[in-house]
Amino acid sequence: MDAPVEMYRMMCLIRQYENRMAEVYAEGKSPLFSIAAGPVPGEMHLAAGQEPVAVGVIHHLREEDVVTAPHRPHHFAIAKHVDLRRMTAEIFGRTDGLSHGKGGHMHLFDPRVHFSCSGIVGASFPPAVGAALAFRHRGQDHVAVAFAGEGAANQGTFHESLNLAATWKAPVIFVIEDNHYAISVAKDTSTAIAKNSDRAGAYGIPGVFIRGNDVLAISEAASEAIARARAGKGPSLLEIETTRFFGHFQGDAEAYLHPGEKDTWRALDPIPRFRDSLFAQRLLTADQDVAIQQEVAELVEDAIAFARESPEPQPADALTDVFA
Amino acid sequence: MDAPVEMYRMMCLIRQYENRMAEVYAEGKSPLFSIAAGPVPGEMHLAAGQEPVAVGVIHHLREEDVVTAPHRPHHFAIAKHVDLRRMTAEIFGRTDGLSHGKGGHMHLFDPRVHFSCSGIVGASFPPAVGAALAFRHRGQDHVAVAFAGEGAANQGTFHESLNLAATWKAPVIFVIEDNHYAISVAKDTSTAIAKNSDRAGAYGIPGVFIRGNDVLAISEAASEAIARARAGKGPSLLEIETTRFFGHFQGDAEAYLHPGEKDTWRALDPIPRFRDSLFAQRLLTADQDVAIQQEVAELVEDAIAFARESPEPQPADALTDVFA
Amino acid sequence: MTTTIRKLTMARAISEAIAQEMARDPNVLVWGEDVGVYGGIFGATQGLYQKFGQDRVIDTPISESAFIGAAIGASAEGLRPIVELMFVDFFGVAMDQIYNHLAKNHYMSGGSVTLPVVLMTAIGGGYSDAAQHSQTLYSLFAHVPGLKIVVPSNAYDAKGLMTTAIRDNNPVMYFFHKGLLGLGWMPSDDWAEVHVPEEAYTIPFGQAANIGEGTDISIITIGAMVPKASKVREQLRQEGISVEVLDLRTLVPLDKQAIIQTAKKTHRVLIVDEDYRSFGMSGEVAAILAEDALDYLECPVRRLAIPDVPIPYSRPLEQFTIPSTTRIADTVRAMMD
Amino acid sequence: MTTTIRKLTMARAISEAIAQEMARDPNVLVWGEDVGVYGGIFGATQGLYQKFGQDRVIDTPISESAFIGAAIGASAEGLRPIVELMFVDFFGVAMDQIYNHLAKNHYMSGGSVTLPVVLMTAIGGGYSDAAQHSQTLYSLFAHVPGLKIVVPSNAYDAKGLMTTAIRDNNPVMYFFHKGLLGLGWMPSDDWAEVHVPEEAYTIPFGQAANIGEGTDISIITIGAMVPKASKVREQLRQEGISVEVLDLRTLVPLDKQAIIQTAKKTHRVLIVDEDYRSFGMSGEVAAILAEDALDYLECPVRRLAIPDVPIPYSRPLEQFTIPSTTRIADTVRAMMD
Ligand SMILES: Cc1ncc(C[n+]2csc(CCOP(=O)(O)OP(=O)(O)O)c2C)c(N)n1
Ligand SMILES: Cc1ncc(C[n+]2csc(CCOP(=O)(O)OP(=O)(O)O)c2C)c(N)n1
Ligand SMILES: [Mg+2]
Ligand SMILES: [Mg+2]
Repeated sequence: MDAPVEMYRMMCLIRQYENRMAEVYAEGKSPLFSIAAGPVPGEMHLAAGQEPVAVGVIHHLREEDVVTAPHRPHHFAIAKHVDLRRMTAEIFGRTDGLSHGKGGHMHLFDPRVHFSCSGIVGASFPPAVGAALAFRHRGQDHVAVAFAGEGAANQGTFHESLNLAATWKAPVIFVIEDNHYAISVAKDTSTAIAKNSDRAGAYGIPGVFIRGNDVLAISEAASEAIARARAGKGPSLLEIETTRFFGHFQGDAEAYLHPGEKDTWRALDPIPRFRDSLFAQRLLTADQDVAIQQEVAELVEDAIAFARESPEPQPADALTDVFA
Repeated sequence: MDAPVEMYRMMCLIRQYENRMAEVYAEGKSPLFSIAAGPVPGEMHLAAGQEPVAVGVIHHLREEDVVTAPHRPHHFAIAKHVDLRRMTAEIFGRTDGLSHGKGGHMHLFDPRVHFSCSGIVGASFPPAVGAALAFRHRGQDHVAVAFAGEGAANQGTFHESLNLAATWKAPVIFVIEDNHYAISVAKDTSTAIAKNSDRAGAYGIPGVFIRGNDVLAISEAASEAIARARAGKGPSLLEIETTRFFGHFQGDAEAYLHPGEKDTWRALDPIPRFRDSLFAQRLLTADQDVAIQQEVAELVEDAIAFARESPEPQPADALTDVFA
Repeated sequence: MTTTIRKLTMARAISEAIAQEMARDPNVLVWGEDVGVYGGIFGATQGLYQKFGQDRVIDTPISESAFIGAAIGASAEGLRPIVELMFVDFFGVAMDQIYNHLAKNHYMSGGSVTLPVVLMTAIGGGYSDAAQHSQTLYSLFAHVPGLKIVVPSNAYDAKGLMTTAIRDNNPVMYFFHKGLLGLGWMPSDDWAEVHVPEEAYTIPFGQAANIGEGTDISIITIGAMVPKASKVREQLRQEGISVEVLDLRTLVPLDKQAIIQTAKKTHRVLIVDEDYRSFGMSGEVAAILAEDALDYLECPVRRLAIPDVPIPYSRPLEQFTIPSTTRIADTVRAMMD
Repeated sequence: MTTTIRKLTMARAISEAIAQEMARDPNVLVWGEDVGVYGGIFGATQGLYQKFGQDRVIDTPISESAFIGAAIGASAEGLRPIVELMFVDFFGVAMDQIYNHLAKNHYMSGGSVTLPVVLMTAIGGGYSDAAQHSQTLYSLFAHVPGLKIVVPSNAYDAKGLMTTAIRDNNPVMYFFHKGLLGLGWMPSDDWAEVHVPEEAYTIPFGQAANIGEGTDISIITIGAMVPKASKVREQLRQEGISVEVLDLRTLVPLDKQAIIQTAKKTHRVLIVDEDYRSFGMSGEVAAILAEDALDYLECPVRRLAIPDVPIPYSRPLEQFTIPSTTRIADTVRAMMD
């Protein structure tokens, strides 16, 4: 498959996953929404609309490259080829989950593909610097990519980690996905400047802002930053404008949005836009698209079915895995 | 007294204080240096050489303006008119100390002149933002000034506080004193860029670097930043190049310095340089200088005598003041 | 005289207390993440933004060190900030400002600086929010001197303790349990939704509440374990076991006398806690008994708490770690044998 | 066979253990503030920079969250970092990385991620460094699951426990007490400077050391209080009181059996600790006794610890807060009455 089509397919897979996860999460939660009910309890932060960020960047990564992700992790995990079945089983809290049910949606770990995430805002930055140090120490040209929301760019760890990576010339790419909001707080009421990428200047590293939620533009900027890191030239900072199609978490009434704000975002859905451009460039046919939609739907249903069939863990298993 | 002469006098007072404190601290600590021995135990971070930073900035402040200072606090405290006797008694750990001996050298609190400090690197930033918020809330045009070393500019609190102050347009001036080292670690091995003032760009606020440890240049830049803050135009960041005449703390062998490095600094002592320029401009006569030296020496001796005469606290007083 | 019952959820009781104190004192401000239009993720600040405006109810960036530290400088200059740390689990990004400064400045200043700050935060699990969003952790803050520690178990106490907290001249950490708030979208214990008078009132710190007298055994507990213990008490009454339930309400100050007295009365003590078992609240209470009520104990002290594992995500795993009414009842029965 | 005594200070014992493990395993790296040319403010990394160079012994910026968090990513990718937090008192700027990630990732990953990290840090007071530089605080870290907690009392243990820590596949927090290091410029207890074999050796975690047998009363303690308890033991022997001293050595894992056994043997227990008294180590040990040795106790358990105040600066104030040999001895005598 051509690279653009491969990226398109991955975006479709993520979208399908998030849409289905929204449905699965809703099971057992009506008529009254209850966070603790249904087959998938707990918080659920979905990334539909934000696919280009994950796909545009991670497309350039190897299995050995590290990705650290935030509380909204599915798109990053899927793009990094985290085992979809085991990831889904984890979100269902089942024994075949990546962590046998101990982690859940915000705590997906797949060391096989060097993926991890965290529920703490800003926590994805420091470990990426450390992984990069390990690569450099061994003379490997792997890189680490830390993803976080625009809200996370106001955390102390952002500053400390960028400075540390820049000082150490560590092969890290810091990627901020700007979906305009941190829960209910708009970027312009929490961030003193318009573009976090301008903060790169505080560390003497390149900073690029990518508008338009456009996977090819993202891919281009990411490719450059990753090549730079692999070549030993140190870290970069990217900020990528994107849009959040669901609420902050499922169940969010989004009363803080301006009227019509969501519609504007949905109208700019990156997936149909990308598909149309692939059609126009004759990189994709309608038949191929149908095949892709079918394939990703099957993958997602397979993963969900796998998760549903996986047994619940035994209660006393809670006591294991505190120490290695 | 003219403003420059007043500044000169204040620098001399600080220098005299720090030089005498070095001697007092050494009492009981020879032949073998022991941090716990003598009338003044514990750590001792002296600021001789760094007088221009404190004096150039604080000269423009009112009693109601807030100063938050770091672990190396004497020059800031003296410039802010903290009660010299009670401050000294505190450093001696005596009952007449500002905190009756509970705080010590790194924990000087004088609410009368709105001065405080902390032994934790980077901790001076957040409280200054809060004080500024209180002023703004009451419609007062007071300001808060947070001082810290160049090492502190790599702490998360630096970033968070500058962003918060800029977002809130709070009347805060952040002042970094760059004495080239954080204990043994040189600025260029810990900080990704040469001038922390360039980090102002990350918050959309003015950033000024002031070279040469020159009190008048500092005063000018500070005056502008403070006026800006009083006028409701928000925070500024200053970085001031300066030099540390003593070790990081007393007892520091300074093995990490390059040969001759200290001599270069001492040769650029800001006090004789400033005195000579005052002489040249006929703002100060040799007689006046003698009088100033005598006056500040008396003030310092008076404070030290006061401290020595003040009684030790009663051991069980340790149990009071946990709660108001 | 007519007595009307005015049942309020704990979330409403908290926001009502804050609103009344804000109306009373213009120096009371609220800030934190999503405390404005959103009304606080757990509703503790609902309606305040609409009533008092954005100058007094302020949404902050995700910068806990800066905005909690700001409360130090603001309170030293005369404000009385109420700051929300969204989940207690996030304390680690701001702990230095909390315990090295907010908690210690009064002492380090020899009493000359006072910092009237309420730091309120959500605690507790039970809804599969996993290891970074389900803890209670109050023992950590009770361990370091300088912070008052408040953990209400019901709406009445929540309002009175919040009012006391706001009027207190010390830093107070106020922990509300998500499973008591009455949020609708979160399982909540009905027991916590009780009559709450409209007018402002205070409840003194350091006074445990005797939730139900008993003669055979005492359960000493706090927060969300109080309703559970009370239910066990009802249940065991039918089995002929008379259980006394003590709600500590505040950990600092701690009502040592009440702990000792209940032990002297019933001679058997079970401590129930939703914090980690070791080096925490349950240990401290047991230690007080070993020091001051040893000769009155007829059987070993027992503790039920989170068994020193991070809180797991999966429902059966999580439920296993949190003391349940079944396990509490079984433990009481075993202790009566 | 000749036995030569090779006395080493604790600082040298620690740096020797690190050097030996660095020589053994190229994945062992050291980083932190002033660990390079300076050799660590307390000498724990002395000589390492000269021996292993700046690629393996790395001075960091003052960015504890970033460089402690970096150990998480680095260890997940195969390094075995030893990271120094200069004073434990600074933990609050980096606690989220320590306890929400370093401590929990193994559990949250269902065991698939291992993080072999040693986080070493200086503890303790006694030299007027005041409230932000004199604490021990190990109880906080023992309270949250996922961290092994090591507190050596002498140079021999310090080396063996450090070697074990480096070879352990879990995050280990290693607390060295400034007053045991033998630094010259800092008052140090001679007791800690003992024979240390040159070759590498390990000491298992979770095994308390019986420092001196006794029959009348047990002192259970750790760290810098061990030498003090030992001196009291010698002193009281002359008064006819036979004191047993138990050095816990690690708090996680905790040698519960040793605690219970000594109580069963002597029937009297005094716990001595340099951490804050409430909600900490002394409470946990007392709780274990109340649970598992109640019937063997002939008198109430007693605790000596920092009396829940921040550590004051002034010498007489500070000395009042730290358990002294005099106060330990007096308490033992009172317990024997
Ligand atoms: C340290 C910390 N503070 C607060 C939170 C609560 N929280 C979870 S997600 C979130 C908003 C994050 O916004 P952003 O970084 O923009 O990511 P987005 O949700 O928009 O993807 C907040 C405040 C947290 N998890 N961790
Ligand atoms: C959070 C924290 N980390 C480390 C330290 C130890 N420490 C005290 S002063 C210092 C160096 C500070 O350097 P700088 O900010 O440049 O101030 P200077 O000492 O040069 O005045 C360090 C690392 C501390 N007190 N707090
Ligand atoms: Mg966002
Ligand atoms: Mg410096």
